[in-house]
Amino acid sequence: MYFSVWAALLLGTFITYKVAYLDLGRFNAAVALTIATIKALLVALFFMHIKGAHEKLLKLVVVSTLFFLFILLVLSMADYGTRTWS
Amino acid sequence: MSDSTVVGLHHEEQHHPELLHHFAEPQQQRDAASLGMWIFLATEVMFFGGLFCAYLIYRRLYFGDFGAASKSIDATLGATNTAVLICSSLTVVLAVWAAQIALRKLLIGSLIVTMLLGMVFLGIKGKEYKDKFEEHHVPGASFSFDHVPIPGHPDQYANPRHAEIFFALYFIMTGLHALHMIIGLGLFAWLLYMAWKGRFTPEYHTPIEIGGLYWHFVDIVWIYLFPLLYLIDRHP
Amino acid sequence: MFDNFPLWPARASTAAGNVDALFIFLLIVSGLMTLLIFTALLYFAARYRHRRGVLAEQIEGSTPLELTWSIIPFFVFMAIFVWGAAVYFKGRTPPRDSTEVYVVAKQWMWKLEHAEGQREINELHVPVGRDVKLIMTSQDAIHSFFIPAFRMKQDVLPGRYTVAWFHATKAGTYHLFCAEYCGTQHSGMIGSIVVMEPAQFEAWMSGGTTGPLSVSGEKIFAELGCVTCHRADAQGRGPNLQGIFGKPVKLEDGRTVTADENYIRESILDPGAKVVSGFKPVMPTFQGLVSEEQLNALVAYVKSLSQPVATPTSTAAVTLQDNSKATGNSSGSQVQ
Amino acid sequence: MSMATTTLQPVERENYLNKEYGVGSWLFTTDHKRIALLYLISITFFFFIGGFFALLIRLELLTPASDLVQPDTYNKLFTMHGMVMVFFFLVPSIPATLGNFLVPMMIGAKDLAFPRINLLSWYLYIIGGLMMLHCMLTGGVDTGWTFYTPFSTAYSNTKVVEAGLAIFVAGFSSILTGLNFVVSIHRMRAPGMTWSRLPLFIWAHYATSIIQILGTPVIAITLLLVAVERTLHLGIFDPKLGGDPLLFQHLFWFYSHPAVYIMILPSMGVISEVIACFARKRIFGYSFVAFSSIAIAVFGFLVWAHHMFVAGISIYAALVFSILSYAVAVPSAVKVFNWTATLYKGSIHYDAPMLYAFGFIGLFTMGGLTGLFLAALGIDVHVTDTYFVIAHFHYIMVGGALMGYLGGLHFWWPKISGRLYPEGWARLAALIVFLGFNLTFFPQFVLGYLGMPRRYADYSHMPEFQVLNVLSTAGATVLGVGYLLPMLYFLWSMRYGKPAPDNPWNAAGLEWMTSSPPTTFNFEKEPIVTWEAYNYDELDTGHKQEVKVVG
Repeated sequence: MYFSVWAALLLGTFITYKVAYLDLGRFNAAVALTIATIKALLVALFFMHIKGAHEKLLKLVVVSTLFFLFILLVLSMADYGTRTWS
Repeated sequence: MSDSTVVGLHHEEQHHPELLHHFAEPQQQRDAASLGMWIFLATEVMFFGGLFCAYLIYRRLYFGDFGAASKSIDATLGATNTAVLICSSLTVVLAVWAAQIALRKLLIGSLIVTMLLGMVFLGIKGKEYKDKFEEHHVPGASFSFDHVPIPGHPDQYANPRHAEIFFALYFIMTGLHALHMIIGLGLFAWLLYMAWKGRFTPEYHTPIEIGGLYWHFVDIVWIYLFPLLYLIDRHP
Repeated sequence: MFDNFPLWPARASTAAGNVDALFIFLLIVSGLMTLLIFTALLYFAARYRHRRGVLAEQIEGSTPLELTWSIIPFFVFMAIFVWGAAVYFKGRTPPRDSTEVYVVAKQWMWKLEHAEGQREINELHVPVGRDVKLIMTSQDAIHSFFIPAFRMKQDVLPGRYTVAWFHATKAGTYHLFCAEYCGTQHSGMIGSIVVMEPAQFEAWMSGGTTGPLSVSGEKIFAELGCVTCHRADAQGRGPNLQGIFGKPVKLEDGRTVTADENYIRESILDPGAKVVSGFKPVMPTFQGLVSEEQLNALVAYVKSLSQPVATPTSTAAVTLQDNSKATGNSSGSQVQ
Repeated sequence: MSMATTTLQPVERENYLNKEYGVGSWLFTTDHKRIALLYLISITFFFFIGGFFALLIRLELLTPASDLVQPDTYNKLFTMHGMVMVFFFLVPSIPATLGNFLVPMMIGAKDLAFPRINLLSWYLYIIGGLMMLHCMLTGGVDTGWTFYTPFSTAYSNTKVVEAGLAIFVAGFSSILTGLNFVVSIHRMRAPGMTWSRLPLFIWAHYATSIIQILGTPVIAITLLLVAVERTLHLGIFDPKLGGDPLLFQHLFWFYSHPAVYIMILPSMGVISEVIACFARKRIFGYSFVAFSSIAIAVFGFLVWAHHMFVAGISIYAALVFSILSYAVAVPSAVKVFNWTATLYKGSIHYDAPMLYAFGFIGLFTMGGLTGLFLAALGIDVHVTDTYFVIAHFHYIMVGGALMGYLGGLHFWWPKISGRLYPEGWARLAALIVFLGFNLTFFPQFVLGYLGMPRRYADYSHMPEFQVLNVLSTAGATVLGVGYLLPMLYFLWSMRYGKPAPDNPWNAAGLEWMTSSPPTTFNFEKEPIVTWEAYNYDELDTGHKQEVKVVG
């Protein structure tokens, strides 16, 4: 199982690298970040054993951390995204 | 301290030499250590989070300039480094597994390979830094990024000051990541020493587990750094 | 007696009344809440003081009560929010036909320049009864333009314009403070706002001046050679600037921005950042070549190109601007 | 552990204080109670340094002219007052002292989960503190505790980098304390100590720890960026080099607003314990008080840009942050109402800790209500960066947090020291602090609405502000006496105070079921909890009373 995750991660890296040279317009960033997120999930779920952890607490820690990171990014954007000047 | 407790502790110590006095049982100690590591990683997420926030805001403001600056970094080296780290994550998982089933040789071998891969990563990183230094892309007095076209706009040059912000963030983010790698190598050297002395058993291998968590986290940070820093706007 | 010991600041602008009204409302609301809590606290403290043989009664709590004292304050808070937001919105949206004053802050002084050309330092003369818009920037650290009597404050940042406005209602001299800490002489970065009756103000304005700011701007425009590319026809290498101010501009990369003060400023200092659709990014940067004052003059000049009469002079200008507001600033968003 | 019972002294029972002697036994201790005392000594030291700066500030403002000190010196004084008080006193105040001492005992554990990390945390604090001291002694820093860029990175010519790094290091001490608490509360609770049986002090510290863990790293990285930008002349925050100074403010307040809750939440926890004990009752609406702590911690992260309403953020962002700021006001109000309701049908004693608790509720209410003024966009424009803000946050952070800290210190002093403090002096001190505080800071609300900006060394052009400033300075001297008194009689009581019984207040909670002072591992044997929190009915009557649900 570890080896298939590993293979998937390498594949993801390869795809990201190759796709970056295609012109997808604004989708370049979306694809790159999607693949990165999938890879991060794979590492967290399988290598860091979040999947199969015997209690929900660890998941709660991860989710709430990401929530606060999300707050930091999104609420900053509430300012930067709505400025009428640069 | 009452006698009964002291006796109780001595009783425990005979079975679990690694059990610290203030824990009731090994399971509690393991769970505490693992939760502690996860919370430490939460701290790390927010630590890098501040940088990612700065990065995203400037990338949005100065997209073209960031694209031009990003294009000047060697993406092949970056991709190679990503692969190196992913391989090292695999060997870390193998080390944890080996510790669980008491395969001492596999444990030691995995730890050594992990450390070697970590050093390869740092070596490649050093090569990148050296290139940037020679190209005068290190922010500071000798920084220069004149007449570099913006990707997709061949007649338009990137604003060097905005590119300098990119490189400042590039060096701070990858630098802090590299610092985490170096700390990780130190940690793994200690784990290797412990493993060499045969301190880990299927019952007691928490240090390997939480060291592994740390290493995987550093890997995940890089998984995001790679596309964000190297692959902003690559297409010809 | 209250000369040396005032308890309420002077009220000398339209905003002051709005802010004071909300402030008084809040004083009443919080006064009532304080009264409620303190009365209950003191009453319970006295009534249920420890007496020998009398035991406390154990009470678990009460969900209806909890909900009551969560929900009622919540709605009170929302009312305050809406009122506060309305006052704020008004305070940050300058009316379209405001008289304009350019403000440059530096450690540790205020340099002010009227659109008509009068320059002042640490002092600003304005007439009663006119909307005055301040277009402000800093040469160094962050400062903050604060007139307590007008209940008006706006940070002044380096590298961009921030905008504030007021409508003075009472003649007099009022404090101007820097409210954002800016270094050694922060507390010396003060001045006065002199509010005058319109007639006196006209008299003051007719004193020595170098001519309207837009005229100085036109001179600089010619001296720097801007005029060779930004021609008054469609043949120039740069966009024709006639009538663009306040209008949406289509950019090379497909975005649309409004040509406001910050856009003009950025286009002078960092021309490559937002290139107008159909043009090549050939303009050199003027970063370091123009001072903040010259920048302001250039911005004023570009603005004047969007008005039927390019060089308005004092009294006539007011009526002309009134007439022209439909055409001049019709589509521009003035929201800062 | 192999310590023998041979060191037992005939008179005193063995406890954590007399178990070992010598500097080494303190500097290398992993006992949470000893570390708490190390922290207590260190933060008291910094409190008096910060207080000394405050006194100089107030003396300078006695007269309008800048006559006592130069403006440059004044700027350094308020900067270092802020930095010392915020980062080296208020943030560690209750968590690192009372929290460190009590959290393990209250949950029925022998120690925190990571005793060595706990000690490391103190050393980091000391290293940061020494860096700060060095910075102050070799010239100081004048950016304001807020480090606003580009002033801090490009224009100030003082020791910004050193101060920033000092706070960076001290920040990690705070993170480690929070980490230790969360893990301990999750993993180390005694059998039977369910979440709903936890004292509210623990809930408050749990909420505090969340902020310490998730907020502190952001200011750490921000200060690092400031240091790097200043050293290498980069342009991350400097508009001259393409950066945006508002980004600094966003990142700074992302931590520094929740940091206010790091200071006030533990204090709220103390107040809950004290009120329950001296009203001899369970806290009214236990679960609402508990969850409001968590709600405050979470909502606290959503409101930071209300410090930036006039800084140049978009109107839209201002609206969002204003409405969210009101959201955080609700759980704070809920707490005040619940404490008040707890008194209803209580049996109220007026010992010194309870006087501090009353003081806390009074001052916190006023501080909280003036927060409503500041969150109202239209009013904030006028009063932000004036003395109104100064008064507001001192009501919260000094009136609130410090009152709770002192109240808690009195409440648990018999447990900590094994001695009783002189009750009469303590009541007098509580009264002096309350009166002195109001005299110091209430005039500043008026000054603020009149428009006196903060951080002004000199107001000679505004002589109309003098009367209020004189009042404030007069109050500050009274307040100073109020703070000196407890230190003196606490020190006195350590030698001359009457020995304290194990439970002098007849209070509920596991910490009172140990000896005073406790032994190194707190409990003779692991406690098994079979009762609810605040079981004052059982303590006072020996049996459970029927618990009513009203309303």
